[in-house]
Amino acid sequence: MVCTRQHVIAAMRGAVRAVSECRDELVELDRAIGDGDHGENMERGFLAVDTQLRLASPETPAAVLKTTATSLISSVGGAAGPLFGTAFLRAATAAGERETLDGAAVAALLRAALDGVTARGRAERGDKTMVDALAAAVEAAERAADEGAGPTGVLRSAATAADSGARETIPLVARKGRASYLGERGAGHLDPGARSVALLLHAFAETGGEQ
Amino acid sequence: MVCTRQHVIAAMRGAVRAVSECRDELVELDRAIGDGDHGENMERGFLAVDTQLRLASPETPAAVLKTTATSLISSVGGAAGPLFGTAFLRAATAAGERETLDGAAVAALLRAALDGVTARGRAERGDKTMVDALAAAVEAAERAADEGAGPTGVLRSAATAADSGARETIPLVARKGRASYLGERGAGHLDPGARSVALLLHAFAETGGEQ
Amino acid sequence: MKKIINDPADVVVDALRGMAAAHPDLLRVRTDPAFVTRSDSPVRDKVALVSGGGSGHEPLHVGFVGTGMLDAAVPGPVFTSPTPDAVRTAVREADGGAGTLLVVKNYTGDVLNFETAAELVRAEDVGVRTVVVRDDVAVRDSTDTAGRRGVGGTVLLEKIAGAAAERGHGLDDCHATAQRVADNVRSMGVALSAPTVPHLGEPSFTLAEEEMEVGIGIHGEPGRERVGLESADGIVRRLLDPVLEDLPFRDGDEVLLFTNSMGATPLSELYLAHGIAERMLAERGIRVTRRLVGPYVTSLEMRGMSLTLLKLDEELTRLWDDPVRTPALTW
Amino acid sequence: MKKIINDPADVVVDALRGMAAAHPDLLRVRTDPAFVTRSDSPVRDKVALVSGGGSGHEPLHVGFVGTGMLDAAVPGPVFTSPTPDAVRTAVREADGGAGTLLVVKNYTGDVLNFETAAELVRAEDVGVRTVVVRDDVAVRDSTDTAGRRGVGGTVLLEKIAGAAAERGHGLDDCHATAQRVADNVRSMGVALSAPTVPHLGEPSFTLAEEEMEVGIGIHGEPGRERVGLESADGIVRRLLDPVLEDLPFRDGDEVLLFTNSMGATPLSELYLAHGIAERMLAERGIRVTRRLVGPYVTSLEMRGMSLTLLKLDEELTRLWDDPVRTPALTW
Ligand SMILES: Nc1ncnc2c1ncn2[C@@H]1O[C@H](COP(=O)(O)OP(=O)(O)O)[C@@H](O)[C@H]1O
Ligand SMILES: Nc1ncnc2c1ncn2[C@@H]1O[C@H](COP(=O)(O)OP(=O)(O)O)[C@@H](O)[C@H]1O
Ligand SMILES: [Mg+2]
Ligand SMILES: [Mg+2]
Ligand SMILES: [Mg+2]
Ligand SMILES: [Mg+2]
Repeated sequence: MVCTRQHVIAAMRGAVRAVSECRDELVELDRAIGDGDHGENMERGFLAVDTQLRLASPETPAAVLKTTATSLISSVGGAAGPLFGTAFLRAATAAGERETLDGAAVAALLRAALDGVTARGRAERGDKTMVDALAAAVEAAERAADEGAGPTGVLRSAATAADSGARETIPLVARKGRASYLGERGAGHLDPGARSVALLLHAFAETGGEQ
Repeated sequence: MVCTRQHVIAAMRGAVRAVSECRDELVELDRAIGDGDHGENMERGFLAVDTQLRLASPETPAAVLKTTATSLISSVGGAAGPLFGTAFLRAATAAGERETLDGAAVAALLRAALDGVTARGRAERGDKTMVDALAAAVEAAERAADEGAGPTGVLRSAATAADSGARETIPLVARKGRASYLGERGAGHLDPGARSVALLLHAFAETGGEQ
Repeated sequence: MKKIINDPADVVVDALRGMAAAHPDLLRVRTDPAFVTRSDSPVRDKVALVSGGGSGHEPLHVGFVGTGMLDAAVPGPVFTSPTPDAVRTAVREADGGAGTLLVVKNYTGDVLNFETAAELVRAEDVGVRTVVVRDDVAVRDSTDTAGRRGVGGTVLLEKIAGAAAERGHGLDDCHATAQRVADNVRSMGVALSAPTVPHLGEPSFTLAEEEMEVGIGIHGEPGRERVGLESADGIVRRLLDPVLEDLPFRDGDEVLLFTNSMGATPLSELYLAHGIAERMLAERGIRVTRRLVGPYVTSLEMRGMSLTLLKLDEELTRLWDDPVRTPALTW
Repeated sequence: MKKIINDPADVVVDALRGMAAAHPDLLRVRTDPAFVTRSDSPVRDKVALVSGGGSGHEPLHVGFVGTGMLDAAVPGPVFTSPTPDAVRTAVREADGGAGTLLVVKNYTGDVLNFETAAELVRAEDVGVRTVVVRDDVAVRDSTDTAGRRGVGGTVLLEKIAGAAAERGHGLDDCHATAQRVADNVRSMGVALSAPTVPHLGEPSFTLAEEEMEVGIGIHGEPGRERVGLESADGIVRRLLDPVLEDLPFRDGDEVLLFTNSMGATPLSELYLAHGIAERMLAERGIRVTRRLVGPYVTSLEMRGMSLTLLKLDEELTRLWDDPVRTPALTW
């Protein structure tokens, strides 16, 4: 019931597929309250991740996460690039030298990712950003880990909570990101970055565990 | 059965009204095979004629025609301005010192107008321009005058013939004016300038005679 | 009709007022009749360059008034040539005693009205010569028709003849230079959408989502043929081929390539098309030594572009390089 | 989607290639990563000005590279900020040893990516300072939100800070000048139609025939409110009032008025609006002493305009008047 370097790579490959499949959905969400590029940005970023993972053959979970981070930072641009990049970078640091991750370690990685995103983007929960999904996910992940869940269990709980966290952005008025320019008119729409968080966590839960 | 200075003024006033009423029709015709401004051009021109006739109080038929010509030249712009301007200028010259015009004189004026237009625009009959209507009108006017018709009779014949002359432009491919840029695609449309000639002659026939 | 205007009847004069406010150092603007002159007009003993035509092609001609280019420009109503009276008044203000060169685009209305103006001015003992620009290869070149339209080549001619005048060349010499430009310049345009004339309120023509109009003029008059939308490569080839064949331009020629926006084409698309044209010319051995890229001869908010090629010689190149200072062109 | 392009994925690089062809004397263009520098970069011992941001706003920023303005510009994908790596590479080519001033428009993406770039560059011992432009009064000015966007004011800042750098001012001094512009400039825009991002293929939003979007940004993101189309007087007042109140600008102030087209607005409409703005400012005793009119900060083929007011002082005026030579701005 642990997660190896192979699992982390499989999780990232799953993310590449999931992001490509949901590109248009993300575009539409971002068109409604942003500038319509979020789907493109995520797809470009994860295609770069895919390429770099092949080229770099990272040896540890941390190395996989770091390659993911630098690929995103150097290919995405936009707000999502540095934010998701920082998230994976902090997760890599949290993973340290470990060869395998248990449920508690996965939860700790997610917490580190959240801290990175809020340090970078200065968004609080309720600002209608990816933070809303990620914070909900971290709480659920920590609860699941406390209850003894393994990596897949932790990721499943995180993904389900991220769905709720994302859904909760719908009625909100954004205070960060482009959607904030809309004021009241942004209420009633799902935040694209929050949706991406949920999407990634589902992909990780499906492919990153002990299959 | 003669046409006085008063009649000529009334004829011009009738033309002002007729052109205003048909503005949109002329616009549509010009939009199809030109640049869509012929209605505007004619309206602007005849409103200037109206104003100048009030200001100038011309004393002879020739003076009325000359005021009309200079008003058109100095207000219309476009192809129609110098062409109709020249037409009225030559008609004025042909009217000379005469206080009244009989049928033969009216026919002679129309002939002079046609000569002016062709001298200026170098269009021949069949080039799909105002010349097609005016040339047909002149021939009919001369026939009517030969048969002893008075000014109104001459103008009526001219107007009816101008209608046919204008209609005959429909199948033609233009060789002069903007419609010529269209080549074959211009066939099937009535020439706006030819329609204007018919319009003016009808207005003259209704108001410029011995009422 | 989506326009930033007040009364459609006043658009020309209202825009001129804004130009006057924007360029007090360069321009003097009159509104009745409407025309624009250099702020230092008349320039004593310099040949005056005067042009004009229907409005709606801005910056042509009003944006090219200034040192090294036009002395005066006479804008008519939208897409309608100005009257002889307006041209005459402008010439009177611009002529500095060395005569006036009239630059006329070949449209029946412009030719006739400027002809009449030239007669009026000559009667006042001002030396006048006229050059007619007819560079649009989309139209059949023939003497028994209205003949070719004047389009993009006009800007190049005004710049080069303007430099000749600024150098102090005489009227006949300026005319000869202008005529050399006219003889060596060819253009062709394409539209992706139609313009809307303010007082008409509706687009001049309609194009389906996947159509373009090849051989378009600059008045919203339809073009040579309507075809399906193509890639930038395809579009540029459709414009370049007939232009090259016409003069013809040959292997080894030095040319000025002018890539012009019809108004609403994003600058990025224009540069993209320009790059393709340069590549295609290089493939044929034609050397692009000077270039101009931008919205200089427009048709209101029409989307589309035109390509203009001018065959250069040493003198034309030198005159092109001469300084110019106008609202739309400065170096 | 009606565009003059080949593959939508290549529009940025294809347009850069065209720019390189069009301005061989002014620019050097790289395509991987994509950025543009002055042809004489790095200029030894001069502070380098580097800016960038999403593409689709041309001529911003690439058209402002040249003497007296930017040393390098880094265009991201359409409406998406460039990556830190691209910015770092551009700074490396542009920095002449006197440090680099980064000009960043206030969007989360730009701020974060340029922040990361600044860290990378600092690690390489290049002096870097950043100025963030946030002039769009349509957005609430607040620290607990993303805050105001950078729009038209960016051009004025790049021109003025560029002149300071060209005069040999040091990095801190250039930064202070840039910050003074940022503090004294305010803008607001309106859209009459939406832009279409090439790889999306559909307009970013839709406006009914009689609607306009007030307080629009430059990315096709919706604006402050959607209202019925108004006359030019009404539109200009809607833009000018909030701009004037914000700084606030007062009776007696000397200002630069920048009337900007969002891309597809005919130049005649832009001048018309400019004239109205000058009149309204005169009525309030505000003295327009410098002006800029044209399509300088665009949103692809969006129709609409923005007004920018910069409160001038003697030094800013002098720096504005300094010579500049770039593809889009030259005097
Ligand atoms: N300050 C911020 N903190 C956290 N997330 C943010 C912040 N700003 C924006 N985001 C997230 O980024 C998403 C938009 O990303 P994207 O569309 O790729 O970039 P851009 O907004 O630059 O176009 C938003 O939906 C939001 O979730
Ligand atoms: N060379 C010519 N000779 C005679 N009539 C002409 C000539 N050229 C154009 N016309 C007439 O002028 C009409 C168009 O006038 P108008 O639309 O007012 O001017 P423009 O063509 O300049 O827009 C045409 O319908 C045609 O009848
Ligand atoms: Mg976005
Ligand atoms: Mg017409
Ligand atoms: Mg016309
Ligand atoms: Mg973006």
